[in-house]
Amino acid sequence: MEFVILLGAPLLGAMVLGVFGGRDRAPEANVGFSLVTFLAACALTSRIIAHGNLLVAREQFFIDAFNVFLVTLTAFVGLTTSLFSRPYMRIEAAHGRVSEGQQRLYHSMFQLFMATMLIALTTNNMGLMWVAMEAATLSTVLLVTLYRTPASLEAGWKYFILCGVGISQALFGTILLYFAAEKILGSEGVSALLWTHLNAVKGQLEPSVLGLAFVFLLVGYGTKVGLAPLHNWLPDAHAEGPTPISAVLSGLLLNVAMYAVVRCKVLVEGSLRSSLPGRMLMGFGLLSVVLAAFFLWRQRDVKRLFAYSSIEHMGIIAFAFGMGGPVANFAALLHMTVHSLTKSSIFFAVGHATQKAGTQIMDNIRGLITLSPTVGWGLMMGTLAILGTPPFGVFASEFLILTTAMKQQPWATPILLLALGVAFAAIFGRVQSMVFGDTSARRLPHPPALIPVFTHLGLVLLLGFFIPPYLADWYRAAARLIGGE
Amino acid sequence: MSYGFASPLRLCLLLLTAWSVVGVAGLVRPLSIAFVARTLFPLGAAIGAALAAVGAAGLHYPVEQLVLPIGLPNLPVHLRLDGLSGVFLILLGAASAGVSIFAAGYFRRGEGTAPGLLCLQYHLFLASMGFVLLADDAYAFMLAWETMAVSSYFLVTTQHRIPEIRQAGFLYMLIAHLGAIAILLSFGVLQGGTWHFTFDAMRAAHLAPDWATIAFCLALLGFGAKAGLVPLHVWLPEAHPAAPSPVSALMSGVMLKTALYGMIRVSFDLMGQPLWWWGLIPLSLGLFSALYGVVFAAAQTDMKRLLAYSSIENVGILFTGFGLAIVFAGLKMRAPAALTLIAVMYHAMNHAFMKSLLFLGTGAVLHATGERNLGHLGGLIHRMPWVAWLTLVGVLAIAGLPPLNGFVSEWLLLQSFLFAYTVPQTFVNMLLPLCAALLALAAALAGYVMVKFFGVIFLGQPREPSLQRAHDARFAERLGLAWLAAGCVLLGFFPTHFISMFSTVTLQLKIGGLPESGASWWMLVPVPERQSSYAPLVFFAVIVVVVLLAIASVRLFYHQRVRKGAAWDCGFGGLNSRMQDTAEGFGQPIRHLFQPLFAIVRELPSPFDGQPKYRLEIGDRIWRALYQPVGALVRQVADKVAWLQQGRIAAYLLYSFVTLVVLLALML
Amino acid sequence: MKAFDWIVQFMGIGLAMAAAPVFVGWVNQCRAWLQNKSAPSILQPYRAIRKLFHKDAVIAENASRLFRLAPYVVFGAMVTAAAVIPSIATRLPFTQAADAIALVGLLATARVFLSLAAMDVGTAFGTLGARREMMIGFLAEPALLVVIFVVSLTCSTTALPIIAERLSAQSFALNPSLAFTAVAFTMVLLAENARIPVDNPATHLELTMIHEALLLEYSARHLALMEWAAALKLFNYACIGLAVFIPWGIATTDDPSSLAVSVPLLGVKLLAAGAGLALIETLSAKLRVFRAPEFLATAFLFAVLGLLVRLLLGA
Amino acid sequence: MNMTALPWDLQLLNTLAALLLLLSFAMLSQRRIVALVDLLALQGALLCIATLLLAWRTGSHHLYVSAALTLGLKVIFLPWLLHRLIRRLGVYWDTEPLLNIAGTMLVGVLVVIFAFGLAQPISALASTATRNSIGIALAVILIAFLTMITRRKAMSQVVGFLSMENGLFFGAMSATYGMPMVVELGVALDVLVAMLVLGVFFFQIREQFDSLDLKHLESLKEDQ
Repeated sequence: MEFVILLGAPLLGAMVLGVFGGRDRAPEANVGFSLVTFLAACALTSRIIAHGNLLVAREQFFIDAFNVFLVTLTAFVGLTTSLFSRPYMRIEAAHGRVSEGQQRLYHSMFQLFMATMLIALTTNNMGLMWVAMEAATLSTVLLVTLYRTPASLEAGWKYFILCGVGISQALFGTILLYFAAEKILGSEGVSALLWTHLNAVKGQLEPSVLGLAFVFLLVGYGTKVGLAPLHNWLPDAHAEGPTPISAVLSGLLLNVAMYAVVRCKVLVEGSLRSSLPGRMLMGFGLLSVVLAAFFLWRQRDVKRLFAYSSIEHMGIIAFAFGMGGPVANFAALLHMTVHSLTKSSIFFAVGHATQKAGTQIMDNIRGLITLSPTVGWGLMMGTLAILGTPPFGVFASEFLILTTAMKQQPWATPILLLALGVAFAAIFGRVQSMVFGDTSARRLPHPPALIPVFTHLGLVLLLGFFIPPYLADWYRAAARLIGGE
Repeated sequence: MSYGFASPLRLCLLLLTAWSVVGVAGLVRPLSIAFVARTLFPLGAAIGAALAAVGAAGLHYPVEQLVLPIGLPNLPVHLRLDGLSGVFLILLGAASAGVSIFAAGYFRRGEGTAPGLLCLQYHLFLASMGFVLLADDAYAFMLAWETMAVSSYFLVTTQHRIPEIRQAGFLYMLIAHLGAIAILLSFGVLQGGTWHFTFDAMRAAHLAPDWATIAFCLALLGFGAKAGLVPLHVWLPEAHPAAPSPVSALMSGVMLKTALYGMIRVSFDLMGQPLWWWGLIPLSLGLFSALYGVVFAAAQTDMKRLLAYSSIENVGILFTGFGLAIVFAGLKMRAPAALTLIAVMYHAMNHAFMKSLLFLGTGAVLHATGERNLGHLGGLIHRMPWVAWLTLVGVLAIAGLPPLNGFVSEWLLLQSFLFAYTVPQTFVNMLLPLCAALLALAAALAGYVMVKFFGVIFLGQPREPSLQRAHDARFAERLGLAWLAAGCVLLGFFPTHFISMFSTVTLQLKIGGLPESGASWWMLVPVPERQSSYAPLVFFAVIVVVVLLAIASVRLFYHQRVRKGAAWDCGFGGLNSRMQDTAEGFGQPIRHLFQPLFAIVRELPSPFDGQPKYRLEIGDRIWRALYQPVGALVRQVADKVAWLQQGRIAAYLLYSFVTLVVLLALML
Repeated sequence: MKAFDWIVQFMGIGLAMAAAPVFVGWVNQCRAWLQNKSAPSILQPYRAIRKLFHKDAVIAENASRLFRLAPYVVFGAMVTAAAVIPSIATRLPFTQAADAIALVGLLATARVFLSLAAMDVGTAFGTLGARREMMIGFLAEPALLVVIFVVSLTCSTTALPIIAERLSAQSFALNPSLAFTAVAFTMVLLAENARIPVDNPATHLELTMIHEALLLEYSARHLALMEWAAALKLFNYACIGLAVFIPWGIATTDDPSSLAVSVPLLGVKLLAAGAGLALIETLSAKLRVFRAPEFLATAFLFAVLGLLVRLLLGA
Repeated sequence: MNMTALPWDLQLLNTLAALLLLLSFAMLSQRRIVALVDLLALQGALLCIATLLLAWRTGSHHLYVSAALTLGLKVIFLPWLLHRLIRRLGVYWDTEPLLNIAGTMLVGVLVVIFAFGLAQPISALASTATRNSIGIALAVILIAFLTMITRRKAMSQVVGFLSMENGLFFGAMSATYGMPMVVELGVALDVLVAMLVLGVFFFQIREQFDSLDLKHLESLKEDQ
């Protein structure tokens, strides 16, 4: 039941807002649908906690510890983002950057996007997961190009082509997976594509095929995760789209893609019985961290800056999943959570900052703390959090990842140390000069929505000090699921 | 074990929480100076004093542990109070009490950050330092450690409108963060296995020598960065002047010591048995820092920078001693190791008081005159006698002059260096005495620096007319200064008591304490078989008596008048304040002697100039030789890397294609 | 502590205070003779001090309390040093209050106060003198410390009386390390006491003077105390040298008879030392101020050589 | 293997596969966009026939459906849409590809060898009669990839994208006689939507840059 609402609400929202999305109450409606989704997610979560895993719709959908917390996270961030986008889009409209039609498009696509992500998370069918991922791309392409500026069109085009091509690779990977599976599970019905069944028989799947399949899947979904060198669409799409979209893109979409990769990794490792997939992930992870760190050094556009930081963090997560083991997996999951919370809150703050300063070029943004202390402190705190300074939760996960790396993969630690140092210098130096100093900027027509920012930061802060037991249990269960024995 | 609620550890926890609460209370009326200064800061000072008392009491209790229900799921926050943390808690509490009292009178309107926020950051800073000392697992330690760094960063950037201060803050934060990662990695090596990050687990874990070495080096890197050990010192002379004086006092007086604490904790407690040759690394680095710092201090013209460099010197001395202690401990020479470690802790304690005192003194001067440049000060002893005389105590102490405290620790350190020739390692036993000589050189140079510091600020003629309007410190400020000065005197006069306190620590660290000497409480005999003794009280008494007798007899026998007259101007007339020696001038012999260390930019006037101009800039060679190249390198690499992303979608597709092909090839 | 020790202690102090100016006078006399001048009376320093005490003091307007306090502190420090150094006997109450290192610290204290006082009035000379004095100080201290190290290696203590006892207990033997060290010590002594070749006590040439520049603003009784303190400093250094390098004859027991030997013996030693000092001063030329580091570096070298020789030969 | 041993329909299938590969080479070398679209349509048609054959051979019904889908979508609708766009936007020619034709061909050949090499183990496992065409499917995909890399016009890149979809479809077909229906439909839907989105895109790009040349889309970059 909750489940139907969970998927139904956003789909319905997409349709409704597709028609009325231009009305001046549309933002509230948007919030409403997101709220319903979130409540459904909470209900679902409590049910999972109560009764354990859940299979619905003839095993087409499967909810376990691993994806249920991602579902809740997604729904939650979706809610806060809709809250944030309420004044944001109003201000944009007031600045005359979006027409009514564009608002309609924005709202309905936002809901659709949420729906696709939720489907991708909850489905048990690898094929359906692929379809949902593709749909997620398609629903956001038009949002990236919302402003119709040349830059945004270019960004959208790159996003479309690169992700489209990538996702096609993933499809081929899925086909190979199916091909390997149908030998054991038979081609009748869809059972050969159901993750639960695959997972049950992963030991018997043909290694050579699954190896190839994994390569295609990794390249395919890895493109959406934004692993270097497949990341090139990411900074453009983040920088040119409206800020709420940047927030959900790097806060949620990347997580979902990473989720897909990990699901596949579980199967493949089970079949290969070798650490090759893990090593591939680690390689991608390190490469992403290092490249992102050096790209960060050259940024002038604030949203690009944080887009690259997302790449860096996805790299860290990939590295952690690649290492495997209970602690690393736990840390990776924790990092997914705190990263999406922190990064979206940063984008909220950045959104208002850019609206205040009227530009995204960092050299022209100064003295936020004097202009609007809340935005300034929000940005400063968020940045410190994302840079892994305690007592924020990001530090907790990085602490675990680095210490584990020191034990299991000591060779990698110098690279990580270097990259983290460079990234820190790059981000902190710029943010500091944006937040501090003197300013001459104008007031905004609508009061900024800072509840989301500080809610997220508060949660991240909490996670740094204290992880609620049931959350911890999820993480442990999920870590075990991913193969953290 | 537990002593009910009143056990020292619980009390410490309570007090640290109280500090945080006081800080948060600052947000109640963030803009009211009166509330914050008259109420909160004195409260914080009281808490500090209480903390010192509790820490002292804790020394007499057995080691106590506590687990809090927060932290990571498999890793709740562990706290532990043992002798080592106790001693450093005393340091933190006692020093911060004085500083807070001073701060109560110090903060005035228009200091950039709102006073309430400042109060929050200030007390969080204090509390986090306390938690660093109590933490008993890697996570809690890092949590407190980084909180300390962040809060102090915000305190440093209080006046963020000034670009230099932003720069300083950035540099400070960056080095602090890198250091923190290094420490973290070192814990990663030390950890007892999956999820075993508690210090107990680390004590239990057995490391291969190579790994232990790596861990030690990482720890040294991390803690050295926080302590300002050359070549990681560059942030220190930038950040300390940038911060408000009470904050500089805390950072220099207390925060640097937490790094020493961490070093001792890791190498003596967590690792158990350090290898003797590890000690040579901190020893050499420390010696170099000591000389480097003091030499640069002598060349400074900004009084707070001067003090910052002097802090580098003292940190150097601390790490020299620390290294020596490791050498002794590694060679199972228990008594010398204990003596050295005691000397180190003693010096840490001393420096906390002296340096805080001096920084607060400069703060008072800064408020009275608005000048930080020594070139515009002078003659303030007439305008602000309180500050001048109280600062003089700190000056004499830090110059290492008996009978004040600075001398005691240096004396102990030299005494322990006298064991050097018994080290059963050739070369080392010949080199160590020379190290002692260099240490003496550093100490003597410190005297030079301090004479410059005090003489140029407080003595002579005022170099600016505006100085005539300087006013003395307020009551609260005087109180703070007096507290710290008293600390210096007590530490100087009653060494035996403090040493017995420190030796409980060395006993707990299984290094062994000092052998019992039959000497009475006022006589310090650290090594009985050597019969070298030092009795500061007698010493002081004799001097005082002689001085009094001299004065009395002069009064008695020769009652001539004392006339006031103009100073001797060699018959030229018109002796004015610009004729006296400047700060640059006073540093000139040092610049001459230690030329190679400096990167000097000099503009000498020619005899024919209309307005002759003289400009002198003293640069840090290490900054140019180490940091600038690294920065340039990163920039170059970034430019190279940027080439990868040239905006052509074809190129991006090619990347994907190549990645795909390569991975497939891997799979073959 | 028996009363006898206290008596001896105060006798020693009194002796030092009385003998110091005479010692200076003797050195000057020898030097004059060596330079074929007609020598001043050996009591000349006394006369100078007495004259100064009877004058009215003139003090610069902007002199602070520190300026007037300093002479007493310096004088006090020197007397204390005299009390700590075992000049005639070793079993003295005060000698335990400080070992050799503490003694160095004490002298440093005096130096710092001297320099601060010199800076107080704020004339060019004062600061210049202070600067040079402190420079000599920080150059001399390491050498002095190594000297102490060598000696404490030999006697495994830094307490002067014990050193004196242990050395005087053993019969005279040729000891290269101690010989080197003695040379180093003598050089330090010259530097610290503002003698040629580092400073010339007999000139007021501003380019070269150190000690005189410090005292330039002082007059009358303050100047007298300062001069007296300077004489005491020289005397103390001489006594340290004697106690460490030629301790034979010093009273190590509590019976008065030993004093009957040690006091005259000390006199003789001092006369010899003074003559030697004068000889060195006559033979050597005044160095430029920036040659002083080299001079003291040489002293340091000697001391280190002594140390290494000691470690190597164990002698 | 000797061709006579195979039943005629399999021979036909293999021929179709070979023709598909040939077509993708043709697309790799084709400059005229109109012709490119026609080739795409032809590829679709071949795909459709192959599907029908398989359906008739295996007698599985969902293959008929997917054949119909292919016919509708890839043979009729998309080409029609593209032609319409071409006419509306007036883009008939692609400029010279980034790499000259001969070079591209050479790379293409290498890619085909690589693909076949990869496919060897898989085909060995495959139970389907069309096992050998897996390698061809892979080759088609990779060559389509190459096509996209070497083109400068948005339109031709899209065509390359679609031929990649064809390759995927053929891969599914030959490896496993097609994916489950749900997935098939989903994929088809996605492709359809993608095309519509693209349509919108083209007009937006056009009105911004009044051309579909990709060189206008190279402003966002790090390499200043």
